[in-house]
Amino acid sequence: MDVRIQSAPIDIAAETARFAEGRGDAGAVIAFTGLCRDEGGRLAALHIEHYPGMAEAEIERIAGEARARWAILDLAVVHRHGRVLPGEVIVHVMVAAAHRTEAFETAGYLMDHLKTNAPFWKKEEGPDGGWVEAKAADDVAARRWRDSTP
Amino acid sequence: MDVRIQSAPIDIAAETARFAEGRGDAGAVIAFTGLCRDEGGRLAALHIEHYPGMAEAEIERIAGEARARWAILDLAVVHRHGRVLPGEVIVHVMVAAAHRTEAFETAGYLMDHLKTNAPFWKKEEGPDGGWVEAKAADDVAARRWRDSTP
Amino acid sequence: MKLVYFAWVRERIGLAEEDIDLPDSVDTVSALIGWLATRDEAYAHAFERPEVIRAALDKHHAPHDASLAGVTEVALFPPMTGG
Amino acid sequence: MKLVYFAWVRERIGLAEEDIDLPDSVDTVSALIGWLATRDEAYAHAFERPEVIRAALDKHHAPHDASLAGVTEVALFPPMTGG
Repeated sequence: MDVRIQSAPIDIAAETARFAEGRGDAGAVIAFTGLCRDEGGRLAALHIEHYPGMAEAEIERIAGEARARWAILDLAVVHRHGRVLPGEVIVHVMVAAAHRTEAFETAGYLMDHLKTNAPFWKKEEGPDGGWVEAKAADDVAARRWRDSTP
Repeated sequence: MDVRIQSAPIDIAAETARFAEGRGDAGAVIAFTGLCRDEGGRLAALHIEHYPGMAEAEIERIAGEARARWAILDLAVVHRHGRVLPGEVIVHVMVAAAHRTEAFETAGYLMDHLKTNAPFWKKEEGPDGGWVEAKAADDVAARRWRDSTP
Repeated sequence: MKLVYFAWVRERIGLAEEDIDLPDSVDTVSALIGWLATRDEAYAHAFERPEVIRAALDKHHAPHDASLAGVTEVALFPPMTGG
Repeated sequence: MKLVYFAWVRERIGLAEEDIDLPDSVDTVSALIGWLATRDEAYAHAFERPEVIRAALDKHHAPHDASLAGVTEVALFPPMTGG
């Protein structure tokens, strides 16, 4: 299990190759990539603030919950902080499992809880810039895992 | 939209980089990779037979259904045929969307229908080799999309 | 009519494809499977459980009651295991 | 007590962190937010809608009724927008 928070750009090809390589036990690997959209040219960049120490710990806590819930083989989360340009990667989540259902569920669970519980805050740089507002839909997405059984 | 069936090994790092690169409109990219498991050393290789012409057409039909159902930006499916070694990629599905929910749903839909409807058949090479049996769970997974609304 | 076979249907019959003139009475997928099963022991083995056989007509999935009228190529195969 | 602020809470207060001696009566997250809001206009602005403020005690999420007893570091911030 690998959890990293970094200011350097995330190279998803390299991350994916390193994660999936030589893994004879995995039948399914999911890679989810969250990217900085250009918002039709309106956005110059995102500034991602985080709470050092807590961000890593909280992602590891979420990952631990997922590992307790689904039979997965491995997972990795890489999250960017600092200034991120349109087209660049904000977050990259990878999950390896014997079968696809567990991989899909775990990746969804990780993303839904990262959105609501990992201490990161996005601010837009540009003419209409400002702090990005949290979405009610993200709270709903995270809550639905409480009502379902794996 | 890119659908390919090939006997050459699938390089997921290269596929992922090519698919995600310079895409300022996408906020979410899912890559699902189905791999040949070594089955604890029992499996020497898989032989994947396919129905040329129909395999491509059927995957394109499934992809078209997914595009009609969810607002996604792009997708790609690469499927291997011929002899595949443990640890190698059998199928690689990528979906780009503005938001993660559509990307997750589309990738799940594609995989569930590829399993049940794309004309490929796996045979195991090894001491206990033989044709892989279709799983009832895959039919159930594909059917559940009929009862749900996007 | 061109017939194509895959996986263990192909192996049991011993052929990947063949051209056959069908009697007029063989006008559906179901009738075709039943008729082929009577040809010899190899075909009988391939189609001993007709209910598990899947069919494609001109490369489109089709149910067992689908008509063969106007069809050029019929594929018969076991449940698929790709992905 | 070490207090740390993030995003627009940090910007409105004009500080990323500070050390404060709290009165004994300020013994929960909720009481802390209410007390800070009375300090000056900047704090009042940061905490004008207490219900949207999230808290972490020693880097663990905590509800507004959580006790501050034994806590070294309190973080106050708006809803998170990572991922």
